[in-house]
Amino acid sequence: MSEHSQPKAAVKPAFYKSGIKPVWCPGCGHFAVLSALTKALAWLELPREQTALLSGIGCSSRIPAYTDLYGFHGIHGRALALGTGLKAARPELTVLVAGGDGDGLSIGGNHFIHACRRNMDLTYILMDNQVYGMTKGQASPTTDPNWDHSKLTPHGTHMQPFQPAALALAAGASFIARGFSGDPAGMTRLLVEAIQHPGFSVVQVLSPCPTFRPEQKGWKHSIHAWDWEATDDAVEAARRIHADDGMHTGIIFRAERPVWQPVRCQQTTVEAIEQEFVP
Amino acid sequence: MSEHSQPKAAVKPAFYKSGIKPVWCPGCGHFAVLSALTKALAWLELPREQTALLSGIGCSSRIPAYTDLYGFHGIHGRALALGTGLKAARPELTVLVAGGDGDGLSIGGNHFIHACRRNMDLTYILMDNQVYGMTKGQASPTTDPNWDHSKLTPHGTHMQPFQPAALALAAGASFIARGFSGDPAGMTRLLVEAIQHPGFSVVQVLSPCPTFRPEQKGWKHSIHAWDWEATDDAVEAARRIHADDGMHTGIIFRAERPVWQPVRCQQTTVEAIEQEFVP
Amino acid sequence: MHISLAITGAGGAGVITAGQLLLDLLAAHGLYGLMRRSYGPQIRGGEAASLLRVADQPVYCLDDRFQLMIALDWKNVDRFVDEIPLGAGSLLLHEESAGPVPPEIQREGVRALPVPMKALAAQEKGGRMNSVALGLAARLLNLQPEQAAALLDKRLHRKGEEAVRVAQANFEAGYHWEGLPEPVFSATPASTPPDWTLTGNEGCGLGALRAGVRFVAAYPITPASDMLEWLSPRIEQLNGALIQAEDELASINMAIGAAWGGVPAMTATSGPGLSLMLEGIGLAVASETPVVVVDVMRGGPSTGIPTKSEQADLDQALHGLHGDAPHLVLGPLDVPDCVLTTQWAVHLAEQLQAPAIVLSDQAMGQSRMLARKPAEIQFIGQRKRAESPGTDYQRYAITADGVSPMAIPGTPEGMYTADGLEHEPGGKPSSAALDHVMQLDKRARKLEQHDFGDLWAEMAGEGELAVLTWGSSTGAVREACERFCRQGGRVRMIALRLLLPAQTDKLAQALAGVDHLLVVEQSHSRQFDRYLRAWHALPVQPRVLARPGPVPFTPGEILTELESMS
Amino acid sequence: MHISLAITGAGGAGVITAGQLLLDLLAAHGLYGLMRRSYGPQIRGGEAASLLRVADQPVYCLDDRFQLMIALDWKNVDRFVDEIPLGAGSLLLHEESAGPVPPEIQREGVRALPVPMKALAAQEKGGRMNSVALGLAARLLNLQPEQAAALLDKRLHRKGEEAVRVAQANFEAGYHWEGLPEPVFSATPASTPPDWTLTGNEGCGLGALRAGVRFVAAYPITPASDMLEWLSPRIEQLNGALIQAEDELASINMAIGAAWGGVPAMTATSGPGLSLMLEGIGLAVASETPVVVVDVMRGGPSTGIPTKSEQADLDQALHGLHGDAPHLVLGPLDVPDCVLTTQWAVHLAEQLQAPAIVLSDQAMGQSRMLARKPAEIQFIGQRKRAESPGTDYQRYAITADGVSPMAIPGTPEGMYTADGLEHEPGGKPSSAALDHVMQLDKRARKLEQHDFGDLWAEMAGEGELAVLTWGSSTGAVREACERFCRQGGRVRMIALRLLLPAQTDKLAQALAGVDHLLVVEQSHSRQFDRYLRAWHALPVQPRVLARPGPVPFTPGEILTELESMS
Ligand SMILES: Cc1ncc(C[n+]2csc(CCOP(=O)(O)OP(=O)(O)O)c2C)c(N)n1
Ligand SMILES: Cc1ncc(C[n+]2csc(CCOP(=O)(O)OP(=O)(O)O)c2C)c(N)n1
Ligand code: SF4
Ligand code: SF4
Ligand SMILES: [Mg+2]
Ligand SMILES: [Mg+2]
Repeated sequence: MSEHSQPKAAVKPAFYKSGIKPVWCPGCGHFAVLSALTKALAWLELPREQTALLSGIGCSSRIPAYTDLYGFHGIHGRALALGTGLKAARPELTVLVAGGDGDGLSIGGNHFIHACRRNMDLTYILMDNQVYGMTKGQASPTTDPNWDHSKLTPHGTHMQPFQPAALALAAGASFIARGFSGDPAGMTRLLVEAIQHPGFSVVQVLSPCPTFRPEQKGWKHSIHAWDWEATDDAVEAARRIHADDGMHTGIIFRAERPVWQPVRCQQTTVEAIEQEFVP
Repeated sequence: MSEHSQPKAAVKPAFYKSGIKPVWCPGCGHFAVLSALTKALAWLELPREQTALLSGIGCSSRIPAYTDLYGFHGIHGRALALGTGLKAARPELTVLVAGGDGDGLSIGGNHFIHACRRNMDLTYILMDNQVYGMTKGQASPTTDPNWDHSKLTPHGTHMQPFQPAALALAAGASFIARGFSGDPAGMTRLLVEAIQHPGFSVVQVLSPCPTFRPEQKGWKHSIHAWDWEATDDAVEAARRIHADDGMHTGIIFRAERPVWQPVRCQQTTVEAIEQEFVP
Repeated sequence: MHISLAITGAGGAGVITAGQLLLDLLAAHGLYGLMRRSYGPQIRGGEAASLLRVADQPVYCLDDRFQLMIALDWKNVDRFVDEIPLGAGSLLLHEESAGPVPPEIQREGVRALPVPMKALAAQEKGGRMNSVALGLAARLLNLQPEQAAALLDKRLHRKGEEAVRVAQANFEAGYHWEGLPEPVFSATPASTPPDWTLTGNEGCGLGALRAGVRFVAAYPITPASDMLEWLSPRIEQLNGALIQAEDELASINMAIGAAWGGVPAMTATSGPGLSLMLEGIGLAVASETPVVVVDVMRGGPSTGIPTKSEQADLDQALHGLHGDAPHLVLGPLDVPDCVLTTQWAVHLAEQLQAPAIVLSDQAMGQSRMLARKPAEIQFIGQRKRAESPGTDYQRYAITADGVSPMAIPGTPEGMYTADGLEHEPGGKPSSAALDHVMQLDKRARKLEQHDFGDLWAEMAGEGELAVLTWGSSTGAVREACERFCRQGGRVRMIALRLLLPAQTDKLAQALAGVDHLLVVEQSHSRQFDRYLRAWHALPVQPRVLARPGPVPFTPGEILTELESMS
Repeated sequence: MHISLAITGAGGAGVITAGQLLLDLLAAHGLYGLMRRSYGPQIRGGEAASLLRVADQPVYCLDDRFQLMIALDWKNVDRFVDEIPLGAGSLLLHEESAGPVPPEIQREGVRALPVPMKALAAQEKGGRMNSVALGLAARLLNLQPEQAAALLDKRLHRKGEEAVRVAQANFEAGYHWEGLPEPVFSATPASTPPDWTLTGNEGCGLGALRAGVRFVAAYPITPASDMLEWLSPRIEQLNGALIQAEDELASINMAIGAAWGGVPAMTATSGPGLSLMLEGIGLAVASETPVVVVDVMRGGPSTGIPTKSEQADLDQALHGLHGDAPHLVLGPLDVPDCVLTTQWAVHLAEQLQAPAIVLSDQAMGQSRMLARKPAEIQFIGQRKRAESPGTDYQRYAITADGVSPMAIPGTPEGMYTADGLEHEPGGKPSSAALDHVMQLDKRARKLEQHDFGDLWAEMAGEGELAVLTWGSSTGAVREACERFCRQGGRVRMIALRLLLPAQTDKLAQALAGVDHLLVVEQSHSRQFDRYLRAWHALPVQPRVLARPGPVPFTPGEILTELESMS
């Protein structure tokens, strides 16, 4: 699959970028996510107007405006609900949803697990920097319990962080992967596979926040690719996630599960329904 | 542990009951949960005024008023947040939280996973009838995908139900058990152990709704106790939950994990803090 | 010509079924009727009451007194005392074996008549008292027993022949019970008989479908759930979809997502759910996405009284959003008006790219009425679309009418990012004062400058005395005004269907010359009165008849106010 | 005696630090000052501005014009044009190497003076322009360089000796730069100099602690986060706790849980979070649980303008709850008043067993002020407790003042179930009309009948002309009125601190005899004006000066209105 990282000649990644300059800090991992996403779109040659990118609130969630897709920068935590409604109403569109660890796992945690369970054909890009960047550096649900640099939790949170992959698996997602923004080629590959996967795909991207988590610059040394293929066995996936240090990248789990989409047909008319009101 | 089902002589379960007549339908499983809970309280000889029972909204969530504890019948889905605030402010109280599958896993799903992660010393009784009873019979997140008796989802949900145990495990709960309201003695035992466990205990109780799920009367035939001891190995627990048909009862997982409680001390005074404002 | 009757009984006694069958029977006789259901708090097996009114013309509210009550037992009947006012001359049939009339029920001048309903039912194996009660009622209302037989056959068909036979025999036993006095009503069919039977919740559902709503996301809540349950199997056959969401936060955002995708979308809820949707509705305001939220109000605050009616979510619907967030608020005036008002709301939301809140309530939503088919109105959501946007496309362009053409995903070249952050016309986030003011102006302007025509209110009558009301209180107000006029009084009735944007000039004009004003609303804190003060210029200080639920207003008490004011 | 100055620069240039140091320096000179921070949308590295006002008495608002601006560069400086009005005679010092003054900045009569700040800073290795700017400012304001040296030592101590030395040298270079004109201000210490420095957010935090709040649950949001960050390390040392919740739904419910447990509790948020808390606040109303919610308002609607100020959540705070849900709404009038008002809010919430919403805003919350220490007021939350309840204890007993003694978990015999469902006095759910009305009455009565004393408003002046305002607009209104009086005008100023329950009679009395009325508020849709109409009886039709954020009102523009009205 390594060819995924190289877009085909026909469409250039820049085609998917808007001219708007990101508000992101220099060195922010989110830049690389944006770039990998546009590469993946180019590789897939997705028509821009048939692709939608929806998000919540956070530095990460600013991403739609930096693409030249149909974008919706919604409210904090509700991006997956927006995306679910859009996909249900317009099944022919490619619907991508993006956001941060705070947006997706703190305030948005309920929609996250329910989206996993529903297993619609959506791709969710969880830009995980283990911090709330936009609100200037508080702990998120993926933050290390001992990180004590937030004034809000000056002794650290003392709580086990969520493993997004474990939650996604338990909640029923059918495609679960982890990428690293410092490995753009690998991330592009994952995004291509995630978008191609029929069903709900979760791609957790470790995307450093140099401003509030400068130590994440060290991630590039601790990241390593999994040396096994994606499994479709949930117990095996649980075993691997549990044994993992959270720093492995690659596809963790991929299974064929029924993809949900509302049942619909054109079988009646409003006039016919009105007949029911005749006593 | 079988002695748990027999309360000691000193305190009678009735001591923990209020005189209020439940609104529940005849045959509702929730009656047995109430009874098992009062038995467990009697066995533990918990002082009534030191015990609080908080809930959300649903038939199940009506339970506090039927006990003679300090009760709070809150709003739909937020019982665990109420309980978390109470426990953080009043750590010496025994804090129990109860609610239904709709309350706890649909609207309240986010608080559920976050309570698991936080691992405070709370006991959560999830009265699971795989339906919204109070609103007259809609599918819940634990409903079988093919149950098509709700007018709201007339073809069934076509979605994989949540396994509450799997979610709780992935989210970090330190005690996970499943009981059945048709087995009051077993349920009492589980509740005693859950309340005694330091940390967040989840007890999923299969509690039939004869009104909207009359077929659940058959549960008494399909229920079976696990033939193994509780494990403290998360991967092993995941394996068991995955292989399970959702009808096994017993303690699934029990582990020692750091119990969270806010750090506090009496080290300063408001007057001393005010000194900081002097320029 | 009208009469009111109530059938009460414990859970399982089937009084709601009996009431519904009676309504069907009225329809078969060319009569009008209204049936309100009243329940206790139990999910099943709690006491219940069918509150009916029968007339030879459409009736929109219950009456001051009940002329007839049929009590199948006395289980918790005291719960209904407030809702079933009996008076001198009222006839009270009660099950003989249930013991004497409880003191709470007994009133001066009520004629109590014990009836062996249980015994009569028991003449048939599997017999039921509710069919006997239906027979008693039919006889006392002078309805044809043959029609009833046919109806029971139609309605109970799927339960099998034997069930039909037993019900028919029970009906006959009641109908022909020799202890009955003379009929209390004589049924003359209306000249234009009812051709529809519907509830307000069905009406809202239908109005939405008529207007083109093809996406609904919602979370069950009393008393809105039955609207959703009505919609679900139907919308999917119209190539639409209804999603049961995980909560109301998801519901509103799913609806916004679908609407942004170009499909007219709706959600329905009640107070607690509306509270959870407010942040989402604000997003619809700022991103200019049309969406309709129907709030079927129940008793508040908080969880309140879920099964009972009140008009107390008005404050929240009007002013519940943070920031300056102009939006639409409408309220249907009666059961059939639910169709029109919801249809109009969808139409306006789509046309003005703004969220619309429709305030129905339990009294309207769960009442069934025999009515005339609501007129077909050509309100189909017509969104101003950017069909061929071009490279200089600006989603939030400043236009004269404030409405900017919207590019729907799929439209080539129209790509933009919708935003809840303040933005410049192109959609790019901006915190500049000028951009902020320009967008705030345009979002306010598109609502304020729109011409809403005549539908903003229902008006009737003339005179220097006026009554102002809204929503489901309209039925009783309307009837009170009619009675007042029949007595020779002069009164103007104004019932507002459109609450926001406030039609200040139109209301001022409608009130020109008024020197006495009565405001009627079902809330404790005078929410409607405060709305009128805040948004309108009333010519005089009004007298306010404000009362919380659950007891509905009756025409008589409003009439008394009118009389005292003139 | 006052002067306004701004220091602007790109991200990392340290203009906020320079402003803060300047404020410290003013304090050391016995001078008063106010500093407002203004940011661009970037998280880091965006342009920023310190907007300062210096005076010999407390100042609560920025001025009409800035006499001095120091621009370290021109990066996106156009973003601040609205916020830094320069005028004839203003002095503009700008970095020489950054190029000519951009046209957006240049105004008639502005004296622009290029300064080689970069070069001056570079005289020291690791030197920084912001220290040079501080030196320039100190010189122009006639401040003592020795004080500055001591201050830099104190503030930069933890960065090491070398850093202190470099900063001091940079300061000196600026201070002694020979191109500087004569000082524009001469510093005479105030007779009662400031003894406190605080921001509004700190003030709210302190007020809460003073009143006994020992539990906070909250979710970060701009511009409330820094209140929480101030509270967290302090409350835990007072044996209290602050929990970072998973969202605002959890925050408010956690706070209610803690408060129900007997511990005075609070949460803080901004508009989007308040929207999510409304259902929970309604639960506090119905269950009669005291809880305080501080809303630090920002630009709306929806996500709006998170870093900028506006007074547009008023509607929501007043009327955002479903059902009839009486509660308290208060608004501090300026930075130090945040202490008093929050303390009072906690006190009232506890005393009246009701939720209180405190409306602060970004302008107040994030401004730092040199002030007098706010008076100690003995408002400690005193809840009416049921100490020995007895077996006939009724949690929601109907009492004369509407307040029912509350049994706190742990109290023997006091066990009851708090409920958001309507209930009878014992707490048992009830849907009876009478129980509903009794509880609605008592919950309204306890607020309406309470004697709130004199704190409900700040009043000054007299005359037939009056100005009504609230919240952070008060600063500019107060100053405008002072100027107007100095010019010989007569005006009454009334700034409401307590918005709900509305003090209708008191305001009517305060306005007695007024024949011209000006209403000043920072919202687009005239929310305060509508509140006044809805809840009060104004003697005259007011003129309304309503404008959305983010540009604050200046005393001058209000003065102009006053002049035109008299
Ligand atoms: C309802 C609501 N609550 C809080 C906020 C404030 N807020 C904005 S972004 C954010 C967290 C962002 O963190 P994350 O999603 O991890 O994104 P990042 O900035 O780290 O990329 C918060 C709490 C908000 N906008 N809305
Ligand atoms: C915010 C809000 N939304 C919806 C409701 C309506 N509601 C009440 S109970 C309930 C579901 C109850 O189901 P569950 O928790 O499974 O309890 P059960 O009745 O089955 O015991 C719902 C949807 C509500 N009260 N509040
Ligand atoms: S704060 Fe962190 S996450 Fe946000 S833009 Fe800066 S580096 Fe990126
Ligand atoms: S509806 Fe179901 S859950 Fe509710 S009380 Fe009846 S049987 Fe129990
Ligand atoms: Mg993050
Ligand atoms: Mg349930």
